[in-house]
Amino acid sequence: MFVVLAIVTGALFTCGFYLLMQRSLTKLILGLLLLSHAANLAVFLSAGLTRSPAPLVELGESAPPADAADPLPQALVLTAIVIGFAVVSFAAVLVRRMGEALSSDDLDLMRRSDT
Amino acid sequence: MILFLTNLLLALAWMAMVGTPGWAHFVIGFVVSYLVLFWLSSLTGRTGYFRKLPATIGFALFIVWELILANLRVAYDVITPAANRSPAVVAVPLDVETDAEITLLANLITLTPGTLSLDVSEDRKTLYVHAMFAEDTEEFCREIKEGFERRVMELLR
Amino acid sequence: MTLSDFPWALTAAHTLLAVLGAAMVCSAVRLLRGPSLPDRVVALDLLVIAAVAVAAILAWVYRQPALIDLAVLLALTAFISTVALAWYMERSRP
Amino acid sequence: MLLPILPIVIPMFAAAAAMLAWRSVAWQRGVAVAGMGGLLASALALLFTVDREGFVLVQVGSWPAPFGITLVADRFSAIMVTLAAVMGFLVCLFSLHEANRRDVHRGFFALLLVLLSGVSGAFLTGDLFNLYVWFEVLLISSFVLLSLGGGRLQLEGAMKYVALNLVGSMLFLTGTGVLYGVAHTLNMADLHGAMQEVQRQNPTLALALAAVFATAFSLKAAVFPLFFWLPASYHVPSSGVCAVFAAMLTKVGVYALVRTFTVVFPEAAAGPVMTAVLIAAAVTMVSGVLGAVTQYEMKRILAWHSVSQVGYIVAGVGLLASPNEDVRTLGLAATIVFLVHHGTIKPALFLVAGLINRREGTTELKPIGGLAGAAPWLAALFLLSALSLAGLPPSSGFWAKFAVLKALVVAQEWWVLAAALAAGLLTLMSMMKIWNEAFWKNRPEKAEDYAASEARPIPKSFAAPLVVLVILVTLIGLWPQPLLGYADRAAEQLLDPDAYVEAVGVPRDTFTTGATMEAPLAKEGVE
Amino acid sequence: MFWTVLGIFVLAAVSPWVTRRLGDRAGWLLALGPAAVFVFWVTQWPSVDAEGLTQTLPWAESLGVELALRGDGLAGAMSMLISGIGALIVVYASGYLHGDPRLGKFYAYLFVFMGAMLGMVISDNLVALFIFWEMTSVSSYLLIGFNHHKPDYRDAALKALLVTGGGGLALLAGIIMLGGIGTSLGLSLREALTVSSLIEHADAIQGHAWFAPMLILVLLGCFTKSAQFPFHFWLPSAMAGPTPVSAYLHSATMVKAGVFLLGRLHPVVGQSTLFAVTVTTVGAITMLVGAVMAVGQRDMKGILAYTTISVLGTLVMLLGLGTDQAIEAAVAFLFAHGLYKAALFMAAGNVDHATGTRDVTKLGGLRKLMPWTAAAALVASLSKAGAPPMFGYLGKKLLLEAKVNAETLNVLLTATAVVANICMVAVALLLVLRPFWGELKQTPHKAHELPLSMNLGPMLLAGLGLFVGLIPGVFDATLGEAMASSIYGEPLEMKLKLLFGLSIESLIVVGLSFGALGLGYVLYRVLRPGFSVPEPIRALGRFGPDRGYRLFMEGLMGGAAWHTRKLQSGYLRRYVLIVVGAFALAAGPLAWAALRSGNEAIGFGSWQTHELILALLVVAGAVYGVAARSRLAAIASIGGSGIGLAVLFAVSGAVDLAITQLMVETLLVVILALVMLRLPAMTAKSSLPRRGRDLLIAAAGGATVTLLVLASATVELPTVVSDYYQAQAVPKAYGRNVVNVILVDFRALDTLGEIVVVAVAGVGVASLVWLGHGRRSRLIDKDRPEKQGGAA
Amino acid sequence: MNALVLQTTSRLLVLLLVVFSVLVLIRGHNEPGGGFIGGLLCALAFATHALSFGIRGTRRLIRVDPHRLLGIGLLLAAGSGAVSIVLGQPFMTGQWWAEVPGVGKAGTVLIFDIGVYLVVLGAAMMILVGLMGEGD
Amino acid sequence: MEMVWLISALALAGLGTLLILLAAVGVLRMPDVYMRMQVASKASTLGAALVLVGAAVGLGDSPAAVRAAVAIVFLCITTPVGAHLLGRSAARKGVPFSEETRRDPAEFDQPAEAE
Ligand code: NA
Ligand code: NA
Repeated sequence: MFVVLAIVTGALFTCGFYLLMQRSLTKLILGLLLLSHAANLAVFLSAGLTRSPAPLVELGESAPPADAADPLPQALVLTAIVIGFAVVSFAAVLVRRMGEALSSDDLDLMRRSDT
Repeated sequence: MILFLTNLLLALAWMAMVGTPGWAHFVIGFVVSYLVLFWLSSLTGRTGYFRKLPATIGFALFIVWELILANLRVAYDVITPAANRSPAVVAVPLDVETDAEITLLANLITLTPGTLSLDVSEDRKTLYVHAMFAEDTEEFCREIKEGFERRVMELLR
Repeated sequence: MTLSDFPWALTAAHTLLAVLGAAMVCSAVRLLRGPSLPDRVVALDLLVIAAVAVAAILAWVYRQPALIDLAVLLALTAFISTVALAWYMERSRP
Repeated sequence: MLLPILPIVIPMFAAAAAMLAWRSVAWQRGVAVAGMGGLLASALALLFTVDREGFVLVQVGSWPAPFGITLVADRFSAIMVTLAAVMGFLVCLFSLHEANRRDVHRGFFALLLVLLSGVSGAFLTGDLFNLYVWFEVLLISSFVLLSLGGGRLQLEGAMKYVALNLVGSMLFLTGTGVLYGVAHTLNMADLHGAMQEVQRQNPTLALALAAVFATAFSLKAAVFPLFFWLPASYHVPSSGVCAVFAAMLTKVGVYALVRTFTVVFPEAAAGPVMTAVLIAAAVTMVSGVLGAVTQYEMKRILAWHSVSQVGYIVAGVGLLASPNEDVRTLGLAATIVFLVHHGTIKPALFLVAGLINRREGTTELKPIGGLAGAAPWLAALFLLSALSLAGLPPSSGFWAKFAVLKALVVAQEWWVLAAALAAGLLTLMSMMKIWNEAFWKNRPEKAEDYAASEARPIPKSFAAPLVVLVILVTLIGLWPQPLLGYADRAAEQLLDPDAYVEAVGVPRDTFTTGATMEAPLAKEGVE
Repeated sequence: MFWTVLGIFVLAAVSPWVTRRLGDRAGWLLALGPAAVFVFWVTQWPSVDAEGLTQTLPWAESLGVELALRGDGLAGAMSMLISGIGALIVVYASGYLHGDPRLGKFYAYLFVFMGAMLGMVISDNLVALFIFWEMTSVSSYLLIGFNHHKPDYRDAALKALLVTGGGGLALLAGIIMLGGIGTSLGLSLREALTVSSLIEHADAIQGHAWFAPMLILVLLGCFTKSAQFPFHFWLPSAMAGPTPVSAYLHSATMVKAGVFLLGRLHPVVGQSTLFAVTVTTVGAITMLVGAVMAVGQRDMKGILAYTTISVLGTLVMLLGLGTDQAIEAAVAFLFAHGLYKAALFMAAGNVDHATGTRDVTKLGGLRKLMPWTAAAALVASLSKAGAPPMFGYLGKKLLLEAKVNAETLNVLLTATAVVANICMVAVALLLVLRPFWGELKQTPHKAHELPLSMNLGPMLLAGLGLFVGLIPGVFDATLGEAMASSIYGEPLEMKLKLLFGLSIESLIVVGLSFGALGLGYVLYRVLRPGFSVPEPIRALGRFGPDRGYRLFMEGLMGGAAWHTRKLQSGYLRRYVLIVVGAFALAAGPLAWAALRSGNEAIGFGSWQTHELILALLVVAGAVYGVAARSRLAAIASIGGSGIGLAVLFAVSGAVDLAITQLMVETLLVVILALVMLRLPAMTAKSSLPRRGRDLLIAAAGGATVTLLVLASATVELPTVVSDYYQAQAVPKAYGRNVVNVILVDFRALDTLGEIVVVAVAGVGVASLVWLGHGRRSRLIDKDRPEKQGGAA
Repeated sequence: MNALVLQTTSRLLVLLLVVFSVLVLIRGHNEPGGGFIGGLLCALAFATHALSFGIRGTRRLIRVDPHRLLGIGLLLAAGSGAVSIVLGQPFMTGQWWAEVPGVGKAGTVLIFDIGVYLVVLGAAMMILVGLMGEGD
Repeated sequence: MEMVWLISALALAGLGTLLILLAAVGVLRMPDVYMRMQVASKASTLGAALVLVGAAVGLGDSPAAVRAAVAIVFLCITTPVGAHLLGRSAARKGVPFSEETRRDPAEFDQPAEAE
């Protein structure tokens, strides 16, 4: 499963990167979203994939079950998810503004800040 | 409805405060809050709820039964080729009036397999229903009005 | 009593998971094929319902009631997405 | 125990206060000045303490390293925090004039404070994932600041900025995840030991990880060929914001590069990667300045120069590739000097642009002119700053460039040296273009429609932050030894990762597979 | 000694103020500053002559830089030249810029220059020397462009700055290399950058591997500064500056900085063949080119500029020869030139000032109207022509002697010198006879005699030239000898003689001198009637280095524009392509290699059907999101992919994570739906091949990540940190959800940063779309032209 | 969206979800949940409300300015960390006070989580208000 | 006894799973969006509810049961509303009915567009 999910990660990155390389504002924002997913999965996966219960301590116990999943990567990914959410939603609103200003979805029209 | 919800919420809150979710706590919470709401009914100003709790239970059982029955019919239809379907959009005239009544009725219709409430007219007098097995629309209308609508009115009035 | 005490039961549970997977695939096909937006939303809805069932069975398999919370939230998710997409459909120019 | 957290928390509190009272412009201004003042004071206190004691640490939450997040202030981070604080404070004062009511209502000061908080966090944290978080804090606040103007140009710039920087962030995050998957720790001091072990077990993996981080941080630092976001966006916000960006954004990337490649990655893995970085740095110097000479708008010119200057800064980092300890020290010291120089001079130039904009209504060079006669003080301030940027003596720029060139000569990196020299000349040319167009050329008879037809006077208090900045830069130029000496000490400290590890107090000595963390560590913890 | 420099800088700072208070009279007061410096050096001369003054002040020790000052013969003599002529120029400028409100600024620039020049000549530390050197370039830039309203003048200033600045950079590199050589010889960094200590290791330095490149770099600095061929072209353009500037910077002092540095370093590098060959050759060519080009000019200042180039070439050539005689000649010639050229420039300035033109063909007969100027010009011109009994004659005689006595190529060198001298004579005559003699011509202004301030300088300097020529003893035994000794590195005895001995050499020399005078007169007569510039000379002007500079600048601009257009194209997609490509290139192969070299082979691990299906779902959703034509379909399918991901997390024991992912996904679907509502339809598409390329690069990036993730499994270190969290969550942090305990306690700082991110996103959205006052305001001003600098 | 059925349902749902979100927040230290999840849940509840009744109605319902929510949340979160500074311990050292029934041990960490909740809620509301504000 | 619980749990979950599969097949096979909605919205609700009950029975402890109950209530509230909403939007947007569908009230062909 590890290898499968590693390939899934790569596929998500590929899709994200590809979307960013297109001309459409919409695709841009979807690409950012996918990239964020992809990176989260990469972090989650690298830390080691287990098919195990969540790191929750039963009432009365002092530690989670011995085979519980590693909690740290979960915390990291959770943080990353929320950060990704924040950034992507702001980017989404920006994209909307951009689309309104341009009256177009075409990123190729957005060259004024560079040239 | 609101009161029932309040009751339910209070029960949940009870359970949460106890700290461990469990049947016992929930039941205790529910009973306690039921009593409290009954005692303080002047605060809320409606008493029907307490009479209707038994009716509600009966209503729920009726729904479950309808659900199971009709599910089987849909299942059958999914498996077999499109032979005995006769889909239609039916306009059902409404006697129910309040938001809660209309909503409950619409949801019931939707929840029942074979029928799907599509829209409520602007004047709230007509409910449009999509039905999968309505050979006779008149008959269909009547079934709805005498089945669901009657029970809804019984429950909420 | 745990599922893992009964290998056949565990296998059965995994079979159920696989069947749910198949249901997900069916929904996914509809999700991809459309053709109309409501079609896709219906499919997405069903996908999530299947996920609810997966979560429920996993809760059983892993003995982790917390996963049922996930099921609740999944249902909520499906609802809110539906509302949002319906909202979109009504607002968007035809 | 307190000092390293203050530069993070003080602006954060101030930002929260500003958000609470977001309807009151006066309150937000007051809170911002107070917050920046507090930041400056704490940063200076930190600087002096660190220079005296070497390291100042906080184990956040009292959790011991490597379990909790450790804030580590060494000389390098302290000077960077101080630089950020000085710029934040001055730009805040500048923005009291520049940011209008609309901007303030939209959260300008809160964003500025958050940006500074994030920058301080990035400089002070000793934890790799925490570094990512602070990167994101400053990314999103800069992102919002960029788009604050709301014009099409701002939106475009912000769009490109965020898309590319987010790609960088994702690479950073992925790298961090993979690194955690390998080392199972995030504390940089702990990672130092862990990576040595990784280097032993699978040296190529260490190298690959180093390459990922180098790519991610090079993007943040705007190194060729990853700098596109910078020229696309640096010029679009108001000048005060430009100034903060110029002072901080790329610097954080460079900082991260230096930090990880001195502490985390073992020399054997860092060396080859840094060689590539050095080459990229050389190209960056030239490429940036070539971009600058094509522009005819002051802020765009300055933005391109930022790219070029990053080349100089990163060249010093690239010298970490050298096996020669002296070269590495020289390189890092040069980097630090250059960071401070560029972090002061570029904001100064952007503030000049802001004053020109205030006076003329534009920073386009074609429709303006005659400022040498009309605004002699502004001319003097610009000239001093511009010559410093071009590295002409006696200015901070000269010492910075001299330090870099010296390091390159000692390292015998002749091609990079040639690039540095060529870029220096072109920088001079480009600065003199601004001088020629804005200051020496007569003001065109028929001002184009977007230039203000009437020049507006510049209030003294508006220019005050710039004056302070230029005085600061000039003082560094005339009396560079305190900075140079500090940079030497900081570079030596950076090149002694063992001291860092010891200071953080990571108490394990084995990383071999199968070894578990025995008592006292796992069982005891706090107290 | 340092106060001489510092004092002049202080003078620069106060001069605008003084000038504002005193007006034109300020010149006389301010001139007291350089005069005081001059007097200082005169009074200090005995000790300078003996062992030299030294003074050391700390500066930037870390970089081996200190203000090591050494007032030896060279420094002292140069200082006297700078301060002496400087004082006269200050006075002159007050007349020349009479009534100009910018006079104060002019003085400020001038004094910065003067201070830098004085600092440079007394610096023993090479970096300090360089710092002053560059300051002269900058102040020269400001002075050349003083009349900056004219585009040509601005260009001229920039040209001068770029050429000398570029040379300066080379010089800096050379200096650093010299420092490197020094440290490799065991010197401390400070010593390695100090000339006086380098002198002791001259042989070792010349044997060092870096010597040749170092020397070339240093020479580049000297040649550009002293306008040597092919870098001479900036100097004629620099005549755009006001005449006092031309007189002071571009003939008497600054352009001699290169010569000075050659002299300063002569003891260190002068013995090498490379030095001798390069310097002699370049000097000779410059001498010839300058002289020939001077013939073609009509502008008095242009003529003077080219003759200056020629003289500078001569001086450089002499230093290249490096014999005691040559160095003595150089010293004498340097001073002679300083005196007469400054005088001539001021005279030309007077003519310009009085008549409004400097074109010699338009001038004539001014002798009657401007007798003082004419007299000064005549005397100075004679010195320039090398006619006895002028100082110039002494210089020329010594020069010819040196060439005749040169070890190699003496005939060629001598011939060149003679040709150059012929030209010099011709233009000297042109300069004085044309404007001042003959018939009075119509000029833009009616000529008139000028005030004392403007005549004092030329008169005094011209007179001094005559005085030294008559009594060479005032120069040779004092300034000349000390200076020559400093350059030569060993004590020399210098004796200038107006009369000649009876040796063969001196006869030849005298013969050549007088021959050149005669032929020069002939040339003057030949040129006189039509005054058409000979074609070859014009061609030299057209195809010369000036044109090269122009072409280079054009090429540079074109190249830069091309580079920027290609690189910073404005297409975000291209940027992403490059970034992803760079990432794949940098990390991909390494990740692959790391995976291959890992000790443990990675198996597939176990998998279950539902997991596989989930994985498939995640990918399918993403892929469909890429391919979908409808935006909502894309959002829905990517949302589906996200939900699949959430379930995958749940399957792997991450409930909190799954829930968070789920809710974030839902909220994002809502947000995206809201966003899409206002977004124009998705229409734009790249061409098919381009999309193929994009996919390829994107896949490379994706594959890199896959490989990295896989490679991460090849090394497994102990999970101590996680173990600690699991063990301590309940006892120490009182929480049973370890993930939450990490988030709010163990690593709460992450969370703090994270909520800041979230808060800022909220503020950002509000700032973009919602102004919070219930009224809409125009966010996008479509019809307003782009205005830079957002807030105003 | 003026759909009667939806509006009626969402009235109920909002109440339910908000209570649930608080529950999730409070028990987050021991069960799945916490400030993030709670805040997101609450935001989703209001999102539903906004989609059914329009954002103006939702703003009236919430009454608190989202900016304020952000400010208060940040102050709570950062302030809970600063408590330990006042007590002379490193930033964010947990201070534990009392065992509260149904909650577990209460202390600065819970306050921190409440801060997280408020910030997430506030930001999500700002985004929603921002995006829907002009549609009405 | 345990065995009985286990088997009944499996039976419940199995039935639910089957219903969900049916719904999925129906969604795939039904000719128009309305009929797909019909199939999806109820078969799945009942199916998921059954699976939840099955899981609760299988887990056999009260927290699980409470949670399952909450989940079922939730599903029963949200699914019909969602389906209704979707049907409404589809009809209003004019998503076509299958040809066999009779439209009794003619006015429904021109759905009220005015809001
Ligand atoms: Na690993
Ligand atoms: Na939390």
